[in-house]
This record gives sequence, C-alpha cells and structure tokens, in this order.
Amino acid sequence: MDNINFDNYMHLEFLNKSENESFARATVGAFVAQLDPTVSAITEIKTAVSEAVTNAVIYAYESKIDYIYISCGIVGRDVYINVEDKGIGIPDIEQALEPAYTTKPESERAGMGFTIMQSFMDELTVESKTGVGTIVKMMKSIEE
Amino acid sequence: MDNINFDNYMHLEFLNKSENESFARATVGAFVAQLDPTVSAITEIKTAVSEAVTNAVIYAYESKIDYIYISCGIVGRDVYINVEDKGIGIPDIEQALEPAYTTKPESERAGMGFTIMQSFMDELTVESKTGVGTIVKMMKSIEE
Amino acid sequence: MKLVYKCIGKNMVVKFIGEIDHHQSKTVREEIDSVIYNDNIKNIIFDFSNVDFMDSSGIGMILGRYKKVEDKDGKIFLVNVRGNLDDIFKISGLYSVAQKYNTVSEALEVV
Amino acid sequence: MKLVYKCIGKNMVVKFIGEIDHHQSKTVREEIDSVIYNDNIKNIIFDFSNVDFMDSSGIGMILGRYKKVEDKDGKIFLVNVRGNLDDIFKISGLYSVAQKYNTVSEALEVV
Ligand SMILES: Nc1ncnc2c1ncn2[C@@H]1O[C@H](COP(=O)(O)OP(=O)(O)O)[C@@H](O)[C@H]1O
Ligand SMILES: Nc1ncnc2c1ncn2[C@@H]1O[C@H](COP(=O)(O)OP(=O)(O)O)[C@@H](O)[C@H]1O
Repeated sequence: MDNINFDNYMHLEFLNKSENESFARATVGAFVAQLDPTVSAITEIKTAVSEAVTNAVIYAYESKIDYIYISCGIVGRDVYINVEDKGIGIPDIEQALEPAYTTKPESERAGMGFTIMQSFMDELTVESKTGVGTIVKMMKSIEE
Repeated sequence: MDNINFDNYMHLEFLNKSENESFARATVGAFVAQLDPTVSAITEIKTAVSEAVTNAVIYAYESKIDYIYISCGIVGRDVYINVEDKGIGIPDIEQALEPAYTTKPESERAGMGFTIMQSFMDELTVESKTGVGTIVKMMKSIEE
Repeated sequence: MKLVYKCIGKNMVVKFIGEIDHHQSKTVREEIDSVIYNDNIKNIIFDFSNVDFMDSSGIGMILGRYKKVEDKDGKIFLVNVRGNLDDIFKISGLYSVAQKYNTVSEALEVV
Repeated sequence: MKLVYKCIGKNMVVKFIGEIDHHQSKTVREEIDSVIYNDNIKNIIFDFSNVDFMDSSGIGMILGRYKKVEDKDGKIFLVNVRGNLDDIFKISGLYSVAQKYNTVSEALEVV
C-alpha cells in the first residue's frame, strides 16, 4: 500500500493463529475510530476484516506458522484496508468470489466470506497468485 | 525482536501522530488480552506503552512525519514489548531515566515517562544512538 | 465467548455470550452437538441477545447444526437478531432454512 | 475526552471524561487556563471519577495548572482517584503539591 498520500496510516503483522482473528479486527476498529464512525460502520469494517483474516488463517499456509499482514490508510473519510498473505494463493478468483463457494465445507465454512466483504465495504479487489499469496484490497467511505 | 521462540507475536507500524497514541496502547492491550490478565495488569501495560509511544511522537522526529514501530511477543505468561523509532536518539540514557528529567518542560512534560515504565513493567532497557534512533524494551510477567 | 443452554423437551435454547468467529466456533459446535446427541434434540433456538460480534463463521456453525436436526424434521429458530447480524443472515440466505422470532418465548410457542 | 467544569467563587471543579494523554492534554490545558484567567480562579479540584486512562501527560497537565495558581496561594485537590491513577500520582510525587480527597464535597469543605 503506497502510503504517501494518506492522512494516517498503520501496518500490522501477526502470526496466523486463530486467536489473532479478534485481535486483528479490534486493531483495525481502533484505528478507524479516529473518524468517529457510527457503530454500524465500525461493525461492518470489523466483520469484513474478520472474514479476510480468517481466510488467511485457514487457507493461506495450511498447517505452517507464518505471517498475515494488514495495512490501513485513511484519506479524508475513505478507509483503505489491505489484508495480505504470502501463502498458496487462489487459483480461480472469480469462482472464489461466488456466494456459497468454499473449498472447506467439511470445516463448516459457508463460502460467504467474500460475499460479506463485498456487501459491507464499498470496494473489494482480490489479487492472488498460486504459490505467491493473496491480497484482499477493500475501501469504505465513512459518512460524516 | 527475535520472534522464533514466541507463542504469539505481532508487529505494528504507524505514523508519529499524537492521535495514534491511544490506538497504539489499545492495540497492545488487545493483543495481551489473550493471556486474560487483570484489568490492573492491562492498564499498567497500556500506560507503559503510552509513555514510550508518546516519547517517540514528541522527541524522535521533531516536526518530521515518520514511523514508530511496536513489537510484542508472548512466551508463556511473559509479555515482551519493544517500542522503536529511527529518530534523533538519546545522548545520555542514564540522565533521561532520572525521575523529573525532561528536555521539554515548556511543553509541560513531567519527566516521569521512564519512571512510570520502570514501575509498571518488570524489566526496562533503553538502547539509543544519536542520529540512529531509540528502542525501549520492556517485559512484564502476567500472573495466572 | 461463552455458551449457556437449556433443554425443554426436544428443544434446545442456546444463548451465546461474546463474539462468534472462526476461533470461537470450533469449541461451540462440539458443545452443542454433544447435547443434540445426548438429549436427542430436535429444534434449536439460537438467542443472539448477548452476541457482540459475528462473522460468516457463525453462518457455517448454524448451518452445521441445521444439518444435524434436518433428518428428524427439526427446525432452527433465530431470536434477538440485531442490525448487523440480520444483514449477515439476509446476505447469506440463512432465512431460507431458519426462522427469525423476536423472543425465545415466541419461538417456543411455535416449535 | 471531554471536560466539564463549574466555578464556585474562586474554586474551579474540573471533571474529566475519557482518556488523559499527550494528544488530549493540549486542548484541555488551554480550556482550563482560560477559565483560570477569566474567572480569577484560585483553587482547582480535579475530579477523576470518569477517567478511563491517564499517563504521565496528566502529571504535566496538573503541575502546569498548579504553577498558574501557586502565586496566589491557590491549591490543587485530586478527588475520586482510583488504583492506577493513585499509583501514578504516588510514583511522580504529585501528592507533595496536591491533596487527595475522596469526594468533591469533601474537597470543597477545606478550600
Ligand atoms: N487467503 C486465501 N488463500 C487461499 N485461498 C483463499 C484465501 N481466501 C479465500 N480463499 C479461497 O476462496 C474460497 C472462498 O472464500 P470465502 O468466500 O471467504 O468462503 P469461506 O471462507 O467460507 O471458504 C475459500 O474456500 C478458499 O478456497
Ligand atoms: N524516543 C526518544 N527519542 C529521543 N529522546 C527521547 C526519547 N524518549 C525519551 N527521550 C528523552 O528522554 C527524556 C526523559 O523522558 P521521560 O522520562 O519519558 O520524560 P518526558 O517524556 O516527560 O520528557 C525526554 O525529555 C527526552 O529528552
């Protein structure tokens, strides 16, 4: 994330442990709080971050311990959030974005992660390369 | 911070803006919460982090916009926290650690930052080099 | 996250306290499933009044329990569903297999 | 962080609501100082009952106000000081220039 034009910016790295899912969304929530958003807007952002981070925890590194990266930049009232891993990548992004598509139904995944990210954020882009990793880029404008 | 032996680990980078002081201590607080510490222990850690981060905001970069770095590792019930900047450094660390010593009395600094960090944490080490930067290393053991 | 439940005949009322995410849902589902099995539960009423946060892991968890009771014509009821949770249930189409009621007692009247 | 105050003669009662840190203390001290100046305040009672967090920036802020009223023999009172704040006040030696009372009314009795 090119941070040169942001009013404020933070970057977070943490291990891909499931107990860090709540930590990650709380951190983004605390950072975004400076815009004094509604509880509903904060909850939507935390939910979207939770979805992206949970995917990185579950899918990116299989059983390997490795890092997940979050960048968050604020410009005006726009919040840009990238959730990144250097894991196995997504072979077919279009298919992954489809509602109810999941590769882990046996772990009770609903396949709704990307659908929720798209509903709760204003913009979503997924960049991924097999064997290299995945970046989920999201943007949400916070109302005055 | 060598993270190879930690049970859990996170690293945070953010701009040296005073509005990030509350964000930084909240983030460390949220990370340490996984050990289920007492409210009092969490408050002591958040206070120590706030002192170190505030110093980096005020002293490290003068009026330049730049980054502050926090690393936090947990091993067993020990919490290791490093607060780092690549700023002007501290010429005389021993003097800086003295209670009531401050180079900015005109900004109503009380010179009690390091004293409070020392009181609230179990260990404190300061590494600093003029023109290179400062690392404040702290450790606190969380009671069961 | 904690889980409080009571069984009334073949009906189980499950109240979540805290955050429902991927990390938490693992233990939650094991706890519920052992009750479904041991008490031969048919209908489940999920009470969300004390849920501070939920993401799509909650959807998977609810659908998983639905599959456990589906064979015996069991039903899933969702009560005290507030704003953001209601959005997630709508987006994920959960209301096609589970019914929303305002309170636990309203749900217990129709089971 | 918000600040609520009332003046009773030459005494100012200042209640903080929220977190007192370096970022917040800048605006707080300007607000208090303008009241000290305009209402010719002598004694200040700081009420900490609604302070969620404070670090040493709070010490600097209190000492700064002490210096404003010191010349006219003014005093600083600290009320509703809970655990962690009490530790910070002790460590920093603040009680040598400011007095601790349990409540605002107790402090008002001695001013
Ligand atoms: N970070 C990632 N790395 C690798 N694969 C991923 C990643 N994120 C998502 N995927 C793939 O995309 C699919 C759809 O994701 P999603 O819509 O969030 O549903 P779910 O998380 O319930 O599986 C996943 O099942 C997985 O195969
Ligand atoms: N990160 C830093 N970079 C440069 N100088 C620092 C840094 N941290 C502390 N100092 C120096 O050490 C002194 C003492 O710090 P401290 O005990 O925290 O008191 P205070 O913050 O009130 O000045 C400061 O006044 C400053 O000169």
